[in-house]
Amino acid sequence: MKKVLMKGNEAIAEGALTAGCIAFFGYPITPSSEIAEYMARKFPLLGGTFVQAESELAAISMVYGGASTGFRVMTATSGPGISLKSEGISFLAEAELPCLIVNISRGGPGLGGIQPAQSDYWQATRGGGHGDFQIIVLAPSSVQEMLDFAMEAFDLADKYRIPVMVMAEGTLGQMMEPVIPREKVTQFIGKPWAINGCKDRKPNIVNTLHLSPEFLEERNHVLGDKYKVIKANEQRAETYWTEDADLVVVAFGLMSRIVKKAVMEVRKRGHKVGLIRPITLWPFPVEHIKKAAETAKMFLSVEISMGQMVDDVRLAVNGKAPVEFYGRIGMIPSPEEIADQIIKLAEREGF
Amino acid sequence: MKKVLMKGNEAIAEGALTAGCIAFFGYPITPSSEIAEYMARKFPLLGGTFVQAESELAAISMVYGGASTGFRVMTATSGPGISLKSEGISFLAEAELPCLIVNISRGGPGLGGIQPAQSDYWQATRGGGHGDFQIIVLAPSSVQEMLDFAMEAFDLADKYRIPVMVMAEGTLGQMMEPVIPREKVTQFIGKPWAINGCKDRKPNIVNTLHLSPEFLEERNHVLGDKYKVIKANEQRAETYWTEDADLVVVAFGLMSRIVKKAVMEVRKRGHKVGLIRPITLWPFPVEHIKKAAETAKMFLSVEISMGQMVDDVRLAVNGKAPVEFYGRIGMIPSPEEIADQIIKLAEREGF
Amino acid sequence: MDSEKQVLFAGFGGQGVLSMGKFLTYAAMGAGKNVSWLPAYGAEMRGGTANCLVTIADDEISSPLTEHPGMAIIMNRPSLDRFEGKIKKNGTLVINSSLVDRLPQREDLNVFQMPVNQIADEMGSPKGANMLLLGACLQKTGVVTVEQALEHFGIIFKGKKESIIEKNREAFLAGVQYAKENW
Amino acid sequence: MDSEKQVLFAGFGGQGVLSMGKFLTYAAMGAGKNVSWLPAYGAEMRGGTANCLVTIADDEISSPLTEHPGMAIIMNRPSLDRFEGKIKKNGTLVINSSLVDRLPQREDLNVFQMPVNQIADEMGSPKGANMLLLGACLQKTGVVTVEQALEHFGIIFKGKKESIIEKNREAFLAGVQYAKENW
Amino acid sequence: MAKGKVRFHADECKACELCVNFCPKDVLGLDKHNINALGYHPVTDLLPDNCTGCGICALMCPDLVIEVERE
Amino acid sequence: MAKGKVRFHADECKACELCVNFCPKDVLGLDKHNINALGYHPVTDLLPDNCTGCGICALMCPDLVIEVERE
Amino acid sequence: MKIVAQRPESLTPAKFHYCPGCTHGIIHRLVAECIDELNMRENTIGICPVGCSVLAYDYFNFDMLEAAHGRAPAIATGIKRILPDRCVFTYQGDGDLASIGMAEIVHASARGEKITVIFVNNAVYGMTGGQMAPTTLLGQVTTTSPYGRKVEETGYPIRMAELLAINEGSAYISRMSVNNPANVTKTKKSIKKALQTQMKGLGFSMVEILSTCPTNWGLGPMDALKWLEENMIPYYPLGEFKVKEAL
Amino acid sequence: MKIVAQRPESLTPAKFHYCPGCTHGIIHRLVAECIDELNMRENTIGICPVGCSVLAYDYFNFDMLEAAHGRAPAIATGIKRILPDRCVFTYQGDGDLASIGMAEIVHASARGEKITVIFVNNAVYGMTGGQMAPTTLLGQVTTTSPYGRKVEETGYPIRMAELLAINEGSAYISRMSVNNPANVTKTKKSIKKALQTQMKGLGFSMVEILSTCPTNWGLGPMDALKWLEENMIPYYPLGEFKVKEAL
Ligand SMILES: Cc1ncc(C[n+]2csc(CCOP(=O)(O)OP(=O)(O)O)c2C)c(N)n1
Ligand SMILES: Cc1ncc(C[n+]2csc(CCOP(=O)(O)OP(=O)(O)O)c2C)c(N)n1
Ligand code: SF4
Ligand code: SF4
Ligand code: SF4
Ligand code: SF4
Ligand code: SF4
Ligand code: SF4
Ligand SMILES: [Mg+2]
Ligand SMILES: [Mg+2]
Repeated sequence: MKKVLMKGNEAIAEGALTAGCIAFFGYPITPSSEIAEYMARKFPLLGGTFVQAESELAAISMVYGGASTGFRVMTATSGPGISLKSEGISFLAEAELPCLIVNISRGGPGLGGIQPAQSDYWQATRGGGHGDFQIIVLAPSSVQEMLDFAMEAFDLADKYRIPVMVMAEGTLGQMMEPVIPREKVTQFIGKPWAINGCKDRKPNIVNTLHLSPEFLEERNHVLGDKYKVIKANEQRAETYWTEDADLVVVAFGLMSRIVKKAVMEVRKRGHKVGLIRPITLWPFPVEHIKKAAETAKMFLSVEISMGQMVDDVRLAVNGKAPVEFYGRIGMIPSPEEIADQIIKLAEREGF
Repeated sequence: MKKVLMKGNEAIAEGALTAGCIAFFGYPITPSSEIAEYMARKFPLLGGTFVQAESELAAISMVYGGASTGFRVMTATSGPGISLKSEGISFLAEAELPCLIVNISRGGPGLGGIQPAQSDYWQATRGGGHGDFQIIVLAPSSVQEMLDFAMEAFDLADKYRIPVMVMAEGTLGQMMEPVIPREKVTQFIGKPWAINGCKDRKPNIVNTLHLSPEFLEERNHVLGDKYKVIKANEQRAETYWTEDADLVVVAFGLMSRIVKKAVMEVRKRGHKVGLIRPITLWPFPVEHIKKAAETAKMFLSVEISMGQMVDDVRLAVNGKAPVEFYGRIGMIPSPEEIADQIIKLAEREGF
Repeated sequence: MDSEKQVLFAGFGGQGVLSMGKFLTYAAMGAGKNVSWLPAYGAEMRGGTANCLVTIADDEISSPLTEHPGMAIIMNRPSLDRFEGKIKKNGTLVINSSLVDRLPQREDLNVFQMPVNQIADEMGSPKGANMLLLGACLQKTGVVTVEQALEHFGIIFKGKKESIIEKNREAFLAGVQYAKENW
Repeated sequence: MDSEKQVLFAGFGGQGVLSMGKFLTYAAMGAGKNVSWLPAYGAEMRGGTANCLVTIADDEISSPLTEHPGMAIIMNRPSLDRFEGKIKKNGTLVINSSLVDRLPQREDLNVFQMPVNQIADEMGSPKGANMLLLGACLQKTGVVTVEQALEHFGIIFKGKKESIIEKNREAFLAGVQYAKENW
Repeated sequence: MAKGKVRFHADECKACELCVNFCPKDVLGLDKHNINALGYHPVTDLLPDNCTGCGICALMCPDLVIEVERE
Repeated sequence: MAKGKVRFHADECKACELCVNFCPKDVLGLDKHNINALGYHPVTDLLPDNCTGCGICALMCPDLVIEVERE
Repeated sequence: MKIVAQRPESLTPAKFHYCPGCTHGIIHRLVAECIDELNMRENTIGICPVGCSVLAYDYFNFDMLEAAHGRAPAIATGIKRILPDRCVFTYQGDGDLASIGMAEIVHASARGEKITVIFVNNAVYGMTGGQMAPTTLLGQVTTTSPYGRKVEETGYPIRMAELLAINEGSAYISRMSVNNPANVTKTKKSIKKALQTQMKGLGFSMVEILSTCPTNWGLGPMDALKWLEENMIPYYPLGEFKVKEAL
Repeated sequence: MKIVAQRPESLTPAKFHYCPGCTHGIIHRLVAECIDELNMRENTIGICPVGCSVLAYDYFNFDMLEAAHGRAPAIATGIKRILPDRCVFTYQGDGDLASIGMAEIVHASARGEKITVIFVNNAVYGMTGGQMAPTTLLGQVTTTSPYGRKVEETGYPIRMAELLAINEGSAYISRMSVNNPANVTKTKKSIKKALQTQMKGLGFSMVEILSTCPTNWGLGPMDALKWLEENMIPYYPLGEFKVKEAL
């Protein structure tokens, strides 16, 4: 199909529609509001549902209700909104309800700023809610991927009965790039567990309360086993020039493109530098990092945060090489700045 | 003073009162409600403020308002309540408002069960909210420590202008043990930043909005630097028999007492086993673990979760020794069960 | 007496098993022991089962938990089904035979039975069932002595009406009497 | 023309700098280039400054960001203060002299000035200021040609009233004319 | 006067006595000689012949213990 | 009729013309010959002698641009 | 002999876990009977709250969903918007609906969301052991108002029916009570009317039902009914507060 | 010559960041003037919302606190309970107060919290670029109601003043407008009355103020005032809805 110039936020919305999403429940927040606005324009024409919820709490609860009917539904917000949704996300994870949650992330903590950030990494991959659970987290790096990953997210969500988050820096939501539209999805997995009236079958129940400790533990193992399968099957990353790299930079999202340019620059100057770009933040691409750790002398995690993913890099490297960190907050460092950092490191370490 | 038999929840409340806490804002939830109930009984007699908030969101916001006046204030809840408070906690951290937040934790995810758990570890030490921030997290292991750590928490909170969480398994909140009451605190740090009317001074502002990326970054560095100081100064742990230990078990909270008994048992049978009990979950006692990793052949993290603290143990051990995990959910394993596990490991590894 | 005793109390939510345990805890603390009282709190739900574990020791209590209490006081049938297998070898099992219609299958246990609800009903104080059984237990096992328990009656029930304390004392003593006569 | 050009547009929130950039992006895409348009979105706050960066390349765009654009179109004084130092060496600087009351301090830059607001006011279309300046820039620099831009006018303003499109086209052409005459 | 008959799922009775109190014919009472699996003296019909089958007992029983039939 | 005088913090004027429209004496107008630092034609008193110092302009100005004095 | 009272089809055989004399049980039965009588069992989706009725999914014999505390109306919205021809109702306590879930209920009502809310007001938090609710009466002793609820500290009990009746989106709002046979019968009629309001698409419907909590009130079941009648009904008048007959 | 209009002491010299003709500026000034006239500057604590007025802490010349979105009334409660003799007010937009903050405002009112709420109703989310608010009028076009707000999809605009007046804890509730000089003067009087209600300890007080958002309404400042008068006032009647004179 013909390329169309689109904002990242519009591309995510368009991707969701293409994937057969029939309902959006959300509360406006910069820099994610265009997703809601796009849906508000489209759904009345397409026959889907757009509800501006009274709050993020209500929005994620509407998603809970909507997802339990078996249809594809979504919400979108930014950092503070994810915090408010974290009880709901914990519920969705335990109820194993597939859905798409978008975080077009901005700087924190507190009200913070509306500039791009990656400092919701921990929230997305670990503690975004109480209890032991995980959600799949995809990090696109281009407007095209905003569209594609929205579609991918729904497929993964249905396949594993798990909420899937697409997390992108605010900038990626706001910037425009040409995008190739995709074919509309029309085939979906059956969902016999859905809540839609018990005609010709026994009643279905969607529930997360497990008062018996034994059953609670069993449920946690069911989830845990599922997470193991996902870890085994769904780790995704892109690697560039890692085979001979002394220094492997790890970066995700739009940030990874900046780093890529910097790495290309630095390669030109004769330093053996490579890049690993995690596409799934959870499951974290441990295997890609482990492989690189067999030969690399050092790792550098570059993030738009005070250093969060660097923990996961360290866990994967497991002491095989030093792992350094470089981060900015509220702004995306330029390729030049990253190149400078890499060269400084390379010169310090002598490679 | 004379020992008094107290529930853990009552001890925490009593500790807070002893530390000069003058206001409690909370919303009931099992297994933490007795803290609120204790305050509801006491404050009308003592002249403090007890408000049952309409929700956890409101409760943490009242704490935000209360803490900004410069007085010692607190809230208490359990897992789902912390999720609902996570936006507010991010705000408190950025506004650098000292306060006490209690999580008497139960099993999740979702509504889960009301049985004890440690599966809010990640939420407490990492992603419990958007943006880059940390709070100090203390994990008591006895009813006496419930009282003492509540006091300690207020001191740390004031000293570093940071929210401090006391996190304890539900069981610890519910169980009774004899407790030695402490002397009432009457001396407090001055708080010139407090919001209490601008008589004879310039207006004060409590705020977390930083629209300029540069200033947002600066604020994150201010926080980051503070966190470094806390990491350097406040790591706390108890160690038992680690000097000669082949296997070091790591466990916190009430769980650590069970493990201690198991370790004693196993020592009797001739295996060289030791225990590290993190008292501060954040800052995690990296130094204690590192030290033990100089000699230990293996680590075992025992948690009432699917495995969360084990990440921190691995990060601290940094590949120097394998780190294993044993966990239960919804129930606290017995000393016998832990002893069995340790022996199995010891026999497998031959130490 | 060992250096550490653990007693499990189990029954329906409304049967006062938690108070039974607390009573024992207070009494033991009064007698100079280290103690802990640990409920399996299920109070968020009505009509469930309830149980608590009391640990009494001469030294510091490292673990207030156990899977194998030395003694179990069982107020209803589901609790027997659940806990019979857990009691320590050669441990003690006390059964409320009003609501438990079977005997344990294990043969190593010292078993004592008492139709607690009937006796309480007959005494006209159905709420005293738990104190009845507790009195009997202490009389028989001496975890703490009956005298020690009686000494702390006032402290334990502090704030309660005198008539209520009296009713409880009566039930307790009736239990003591029952044990003397029947066990 | 290089294989990759980056143009910065900067000014007040209401001056249409974002649309200027979008216009250029559409035009370049229409001309078969790889493009990206990246706003420094400050729209959550009113009355702030606004800027956007357009990247136009023959190959894949790895980084849509830069600190050193080759060309900057500056609509007000604060933007000049902020970005003057960032422009690439020997780069191009286009200034709205109606609202910028100083010249750059750097001497390596190619500087073009235009009193955009005055001209727009005189034309009776104060909202056309941005298109005026854009027309002038394209005429002068050929990032995309004036013809390419005009070709995509209809597509870019799709859905807008014909009269509005016409006003914009007029302003754009007036800018082209101005550049021809003055730069 | 209509003739009625009440049947009980006595195992589910919690002895709240709402039925007892609201029965206009004083048909019902607790069976002091029995304790059900829940530990309560369950409901019983002390004066079955008085029952008119009005259904009030079932209307007020929170635990669906009572089934009522009427001629 | 009372005599008034208006003074402006012209740099803060956003040319919204609320004052212009509400002034009962048509005293005010925008200064088309000036552009202030915010990029607007700021308010000015076109007919200063008409001013009664009624204060309505200041009452309606959202940006505290206008100070009014009255005899 | 014909059967005049038996277990409705819309209830499973599971025994209620409620305390003796707790009127949650009566209300469950009434809801089930209405759904049976409207012949909607296979078409109904119920949402239970966090509160003593959290286990209602075990009792109602149709598709059920258990909500996070207070969020039932938003969940109902998510379902109803996607399945507009289903009968969707929430069952909520006073803590759930009037405290933590205040925003959700007010907005569901304002939006005219075509759902039915069964609001069980027992003036206390039952499940968590008897804390004060927004509907706790002045002077009432609870574990968090141990000296009796005082205006100066906690303000006034909220009258939800009156509050929600203000919203134009509310099509049917009533307050009923289950303290005696006559009121139980009226309550049932009102529930049916509310469900019919929903199915006719008229807007939001809610029946507030005054209910007892013998356990946390510290009263026997009969005394609890009496306390309800003498204390709750005077502050919470019964009746229909909004009846939209048609659009 | 005597000065009849000048900058109040309770405003800092900072320039407002609001759009041309946005009446947030007028309302700021009125609040500041009232506090000056009541001589309470050094005794006042203000709380700004998330919304266009988020930066109000830069403008008010007394102790200020910036709240999380919607939570201002709870924050005010936290402060006022600890410092009962201070004058504590919140300044909130319609998204902040009537959407995400619904629970907090209803409960502050129900509790009779002795705070004052300045509620700026401009029928739209200003700060985030013009999305629908709970107070957006039927038919009104916003970025999330691009075809005009429709009853069937989004229900009815909420009348907060009327809703909160229901609560017994509310001591003073009014709705005012700043669309012309006479109404601006009335608004100021009402704000002063609300603050006095607080200081007398009578209970919760709120002034809802109809305000313009020229930018997101897509109208010039004067046209915006006219639109307000012709469209908002008919749906949101002005007046005092609750006036408790004494306890
Ligand atoms: C987020 C959250 N907060 C608090 C709780 C604890 N909680 C469970 S039920 C309940 C109150 C129930 O009261 P009500 O809604 O009146 O129902 P009732 O039990 O009286 O029928 C509370 C506070 C929870 N489960 N989740
Ligand atoms: C938790 C959270 N959700 C959403 C937002 C985004 N947001 C900022 S202001 C606002 C609405 C403001 O509208 P209103 O309260 O009407 O104020 P106005 O700007 O119109 O004065 C929203 C949704 C946020 N900052 N935080
Ligand atoms: S049916 Fe009527 S008369 Fe018969 S037992 Fe029940 S209430 Fe009494
Ligand atoms: S009302 Fe029901 S539960 Fe209560 S006593 Fe009668 S039959 Fe038993
Ligand atoms: S004071 Fe009155 S007359 Fe003078 S300019 Fe202002 S509005 Fe006009
Ligand atoms: S009202 Fe104020 S801002 Fe508007 S034009 Fe007049 S002086 Fe300028
Ligand atoms: S606690 Fe109260 S509401 Fe809950 S089941 Fe018991 S009586 Fe009913
Ligand atoms: S966006 Fe609207 S409310 Fe916000 S400052 Fe501009 S005009 Fe005022
Ligand atoms: Mg209740
Ligand atoms: Mg608004």
